[in-house]
Amino acid sequence: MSGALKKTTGITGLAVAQNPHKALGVLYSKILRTLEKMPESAAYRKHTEAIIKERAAILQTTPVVQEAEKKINCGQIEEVIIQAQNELTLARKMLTWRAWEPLIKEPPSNQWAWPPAQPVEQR
Amino acid sequence: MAQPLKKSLKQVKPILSLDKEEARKRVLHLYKAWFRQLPYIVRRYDIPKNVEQCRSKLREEFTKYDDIKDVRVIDMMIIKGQMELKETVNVWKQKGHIMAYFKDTIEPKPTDFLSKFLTSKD
Amino acid sequence: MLPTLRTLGNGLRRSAGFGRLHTSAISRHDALFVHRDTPEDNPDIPFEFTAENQKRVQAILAIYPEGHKRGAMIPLLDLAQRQYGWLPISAMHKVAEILNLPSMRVYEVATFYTMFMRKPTGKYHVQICTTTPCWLRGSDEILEAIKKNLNLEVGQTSSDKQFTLSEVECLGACVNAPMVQINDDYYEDLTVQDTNEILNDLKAGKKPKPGPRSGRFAAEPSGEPTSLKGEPPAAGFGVRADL
Amino acid sequence: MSSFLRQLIKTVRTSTVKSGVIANLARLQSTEAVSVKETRPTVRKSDELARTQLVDFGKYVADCLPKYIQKVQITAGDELELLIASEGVVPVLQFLKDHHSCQFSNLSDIAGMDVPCRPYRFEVIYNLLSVRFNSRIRVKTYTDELTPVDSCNGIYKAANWYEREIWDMYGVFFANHPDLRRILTDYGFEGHPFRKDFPLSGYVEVRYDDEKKRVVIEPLELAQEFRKFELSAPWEQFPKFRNAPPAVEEVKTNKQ
Amino acid sequence: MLRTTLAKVLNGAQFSPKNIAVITRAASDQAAKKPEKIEVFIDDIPVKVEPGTTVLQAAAMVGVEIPRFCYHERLAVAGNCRMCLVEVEKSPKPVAACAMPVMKGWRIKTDSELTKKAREGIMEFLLVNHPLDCPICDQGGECDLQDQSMAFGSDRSRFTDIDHSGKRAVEDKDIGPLIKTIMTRCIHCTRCIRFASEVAGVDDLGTTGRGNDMQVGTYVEKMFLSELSGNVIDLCPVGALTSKPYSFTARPWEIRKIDSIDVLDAVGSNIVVSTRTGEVMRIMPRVNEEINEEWLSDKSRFSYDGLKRQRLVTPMLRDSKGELKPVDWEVALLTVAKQLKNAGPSVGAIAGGFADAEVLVAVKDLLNKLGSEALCTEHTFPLDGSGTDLRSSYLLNNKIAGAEEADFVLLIGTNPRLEAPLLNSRLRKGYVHNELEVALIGPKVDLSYKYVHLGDSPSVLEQLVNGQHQISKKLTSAKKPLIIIGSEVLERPDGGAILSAVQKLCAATNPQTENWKVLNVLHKVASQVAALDIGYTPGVDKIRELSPKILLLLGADEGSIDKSDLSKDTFIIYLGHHGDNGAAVADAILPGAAYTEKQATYVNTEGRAQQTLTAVSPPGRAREDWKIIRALSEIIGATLPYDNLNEIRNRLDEVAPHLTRYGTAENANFFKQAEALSKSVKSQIDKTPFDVKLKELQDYFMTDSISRASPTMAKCVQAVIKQKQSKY
Repeated sequence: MSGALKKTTGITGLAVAQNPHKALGVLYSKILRTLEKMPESAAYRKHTEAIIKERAAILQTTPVVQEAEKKINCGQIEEVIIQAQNELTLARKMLTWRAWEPLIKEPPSNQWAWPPAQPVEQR
Repeated sequence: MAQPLKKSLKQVKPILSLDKEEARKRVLHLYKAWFRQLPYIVRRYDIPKNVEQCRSKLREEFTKYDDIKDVRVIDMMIIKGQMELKETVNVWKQKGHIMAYFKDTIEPKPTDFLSKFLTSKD
Repeated sequence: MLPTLRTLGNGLRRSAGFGRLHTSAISRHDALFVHRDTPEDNPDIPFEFTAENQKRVQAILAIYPEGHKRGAMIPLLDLAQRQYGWLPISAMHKVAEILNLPSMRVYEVATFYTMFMRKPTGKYHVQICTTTPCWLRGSDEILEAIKKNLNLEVGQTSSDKQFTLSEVECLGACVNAPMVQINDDYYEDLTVQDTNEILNDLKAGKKPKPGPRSGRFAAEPSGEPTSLKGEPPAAGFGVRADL
Repeated sequence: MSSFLRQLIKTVRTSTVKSGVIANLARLQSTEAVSVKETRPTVRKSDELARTQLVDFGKYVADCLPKYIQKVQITAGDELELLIASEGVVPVLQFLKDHHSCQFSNLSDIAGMDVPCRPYRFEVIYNLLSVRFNSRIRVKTYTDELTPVDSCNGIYKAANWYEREIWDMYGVFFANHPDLRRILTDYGFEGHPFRKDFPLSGYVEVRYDDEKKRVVIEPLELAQEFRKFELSAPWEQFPKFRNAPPAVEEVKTNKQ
Repeated sequence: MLRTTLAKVLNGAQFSPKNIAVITRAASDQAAKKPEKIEVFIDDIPVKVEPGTTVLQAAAMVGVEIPRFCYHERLAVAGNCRMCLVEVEKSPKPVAACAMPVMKGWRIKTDSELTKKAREGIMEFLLVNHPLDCPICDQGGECDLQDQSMAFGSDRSRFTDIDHSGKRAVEDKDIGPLIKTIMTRCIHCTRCIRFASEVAGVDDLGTTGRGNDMQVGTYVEKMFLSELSGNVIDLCPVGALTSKPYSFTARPWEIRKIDSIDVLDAVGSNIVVSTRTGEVMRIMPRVNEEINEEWLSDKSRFSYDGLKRQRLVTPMLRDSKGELKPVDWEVALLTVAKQLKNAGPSVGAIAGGFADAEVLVAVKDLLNKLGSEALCTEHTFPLDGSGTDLRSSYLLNNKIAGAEEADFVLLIGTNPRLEAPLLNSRLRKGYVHNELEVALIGPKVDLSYKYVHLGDSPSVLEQLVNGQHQISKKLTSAKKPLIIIGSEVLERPDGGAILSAVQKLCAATNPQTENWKVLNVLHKVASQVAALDIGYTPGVDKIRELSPKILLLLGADEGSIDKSDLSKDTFIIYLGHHGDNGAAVADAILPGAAYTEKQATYVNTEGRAQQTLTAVSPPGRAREDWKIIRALSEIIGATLPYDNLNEIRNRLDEVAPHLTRYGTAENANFFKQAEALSKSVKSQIDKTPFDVKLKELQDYFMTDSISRASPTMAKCVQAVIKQKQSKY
């Protein structure tokens, strides 16, 4: 495997992944499973599923790590793994936040007005 | 203004305490914490006050705000009080900071007309 | 005129390298627009209209209706200038006094018009036109001739107070270019020789005959007429038949 | 020259004030205004491509987090801003940090702002940088003196001191902050100096007392006149003739 | 001259811009009769206006301001700066808004491309010859040219004169010690010229030359000296005319502006005091249509440097050697209190011209507590007849603004031009725009307009009262007659008889307007009306009679009383702010505050209460006047019942409620009763001719302790004298 030839990622604290395909496969399926718990209509689910599935497809079709990196075009494979890990934690948190729900709170009127609206005297 | 009415009805996010009672407990807790630390503070900072004087000052500082009823305001003051306690106990402060509570160098402003007239223009 | 053009030309040439876009005209006026007391011109020198001119003053004032007497200012200033040869400050004061106006109002008018001479001027005021038509017809030579003859530069007055030379813009006699105006008279169609003749006559106290020097009577074509030779056509000439 | 500059600043300021009044109108016109090609050399040229990308990205984030994002806007032509409720600080920042197409891994700054006339007087502003996509985003939320904002220390370690600074300067309380205490002011200092109602001169002055051999803190007494500049010009009555482009353009999100 | 032309225009051509150019009250009266308004559209906003309204005025009605340099509301329209060019639909060229009357249905576009381009072009032309010396220009920061070039000018320059050969340069003129000229900066708006000839009535400024060489100036070496000359500084839209005393001292953005009231004459002009770091930097007028419009007299504007000189900064006591020695407040107050206690009720007070209502009432209360009634003002006023009991007999009843409406004015023993320059400017306005006729009894003076001089003999007045004078008919037939009597003639021993004669004369007139008040008294000092309102006795005769053991001088510096008038052991206390005549004779000096240093009430000659505000703090150990009295009262043991300004204002309110109704002039009534009372006056008018102190301009500048201490005012006097010797 070409990964064996790679000595370092050049990034401090980021070790060379031994079996990136497998690691990613696991992560991606975990992400997908988490996403499935969200409603179909959630934009986050749709967008993330699209990204994950695209990357998973690339990985499946390209066994060579360098080529997969090129196709994914999002840094080294080790970084892609980190991204997937991040996405997984995010997806799990999103589930608890239920972030697809409608707006939790409307801003008070004029809260975002710039220049600030002067308060109207009420007596 | 219609604002105060609205505010009283508004659901607000609590800071620490959920109700008055809890806030009261926290205040007492903070007071006790300060009270216990006073002897050490007096010793460590080498201030020209004895523990008794410090205690009355402590009491004064707390009773100064005894008309505050809003739980969140009380919470905010507790937070600041705790921070202050920490600064004091850890000796991050210096003697001057502790003595600032006593305001011993501040001369009271004249209140009657004549002494005001003689000391300053306004 | 020409010097101005020349400076402009120089300016353009100089500035070409800098890519200069524009600049205001360089102020080179020969007149000062503030008054300076001089021995010849100060408010202590008395000015009074002569008895004859007093009558003229009354006649001039009579033209203007009550309340609009200030309209007489220019004629009165002109009268004063004719009487005195030029317009001293005391003459302006006199006019202001006659018209019952603040003297500033008279100063304003007197400084506005270039034909009010606020500096001592010679008996003969030689004004040479150097505007384009005269220039094309050789006013430069005429000017040179006058300078040489009178030994004066433009703007100067001869020491005997006889002649003042000034360069002026178009005097409206372009058909008879080049020309000079000496006091009220136009001398037109000049050559260098004519110019010298006129000036010498004046010096000798004679008054040369004003008008064209080329033998023309006025502004008619020199020699034969070249156009409009036939009879003028009758009424209806060139009108559409159906009208 | 300085006066000119000052007036210029003033000019810009007032123009925004007026444009705000007709904000709706300005927004409608803004598409037109952008389509006119800017030829003036003194004006920063707008990059249409970058702008559309930002607009798209704003819509994308608003799509993904409909629960928290109140408003998306572009300021100064090419800066994307997300305006959120204070409850959404952690989710939004977490999303922006961890999502595949965001990766704003760097918190460059947290700023505070005090606008006393608003119902929630403070704004907390997070400036994020995505190294991966070479892009910046700004997240703004609001709070008041008593409403705690969730600390984002768990997401960005950089937030620790920034939040301490805002606590110190504005008195905005950050819930779940591991070490919330003063960072700039002196121990025992009372008040939050960046609040608009805090006087520029402060309330107390500090000096060394030779008699007491210590530093004493006393109420402020200015020996000199406090310098104040008056910058209004008599021609401020001509706001109509200032035609600066609107500072803020709202991005329409799907839910609207 | 000016008058006839303008009058013609006013009566004649309706569409001439000049008939609405100057705001006169008469014009507004006429407007009511005018028919049909015409509708025009300013930026598509419809507005109905009177025929003859200019485009600029119509635009102002809908809140659209059009930039301008030469146009000024109070001056005739010149239309020469072209900055107000606007586009009018279907007009081939842009139109000068200030001079063009609107026509029916015009659509005016004040921010179209054409308008903007026109403005940019004008700005560029103006700036071609304007020096780039804004950093060293005193106008910088409050300059119309600067502001408008920011707002309307182009954002870049095509002027690339790197070798500095091109800009026009004009030599500076010396037009006196008040106005600094840098004529190169002039943009030829001619505002100063129009002001000088229309308002000031001094036709010394004009334009000379033409075209690029045109310059504004005096042509001859002459100074522009007038009692109103300082106003051209405010009018100048650029830095061509700036204040000489203020030059290079402060920048407009670093100064603080405090609204206040001028007290150097009895007009009570509204002013803005500009201060920086506890120092008065300059004084400028504040618009008040009722009093000073937007003008200010030179003494009020420039004598502020007198506030920094000759000041009393510490209490002083005369020691055994007869020298004044500075002491502490404690010592001074104790000494004075001891004297007061010993004296018992034998105490008197004389109020000078700068005493404010607060100190007047405090002194009155104190002396009354001590059992004394000897409260006098320095300037006397007849007590017989209606005397000072009825306000109508000592006020300028018809108000200052009312003066311009009059059609006949009889001035008696006054020179309003120097005693109240802003009242005189109203009279001149009436004269120029309103066919006002003026007659004067008194010395012949230059009033800046024509008037009938009736001689200075009091017999003229008697003839008038009897209706035998040639001008009597005019007076009785006038629709709006005014009689303005100077306070100075009333100070004569026969003042009572004069006042009574004038009251009779007033009763003989037939004003056609309701509430028209014929009798008007013009005071010379700011404190007089308040003092009379509070109940001071005018004149110092009472003090002479009583010869009290203690005499309190409230800034009484005019030398109305001498040491020889008093008994030898009289202890004189001087309470005031300047080391002038009063302080010289005093045994104890208590330093008070000048009008810029206290919040105090003054009542002007119309009876209008106004208050000054504290712009700077009193120098050294000086204190606010009423506080000194209050402190003194406490030490004597007769504590006055007020500790702060509010409390003393309440006391003022008790004494005379109108004293605290700031800004409004309380109308005086009881003219009939006053006249009836005046009939009781039996004394005869003296034969001595009427006289006024201020006859010529050099008398005007130094009249009181502040202006006497002012070096600028001294320079003005010298300048006037120098000008007198000049041939022009």
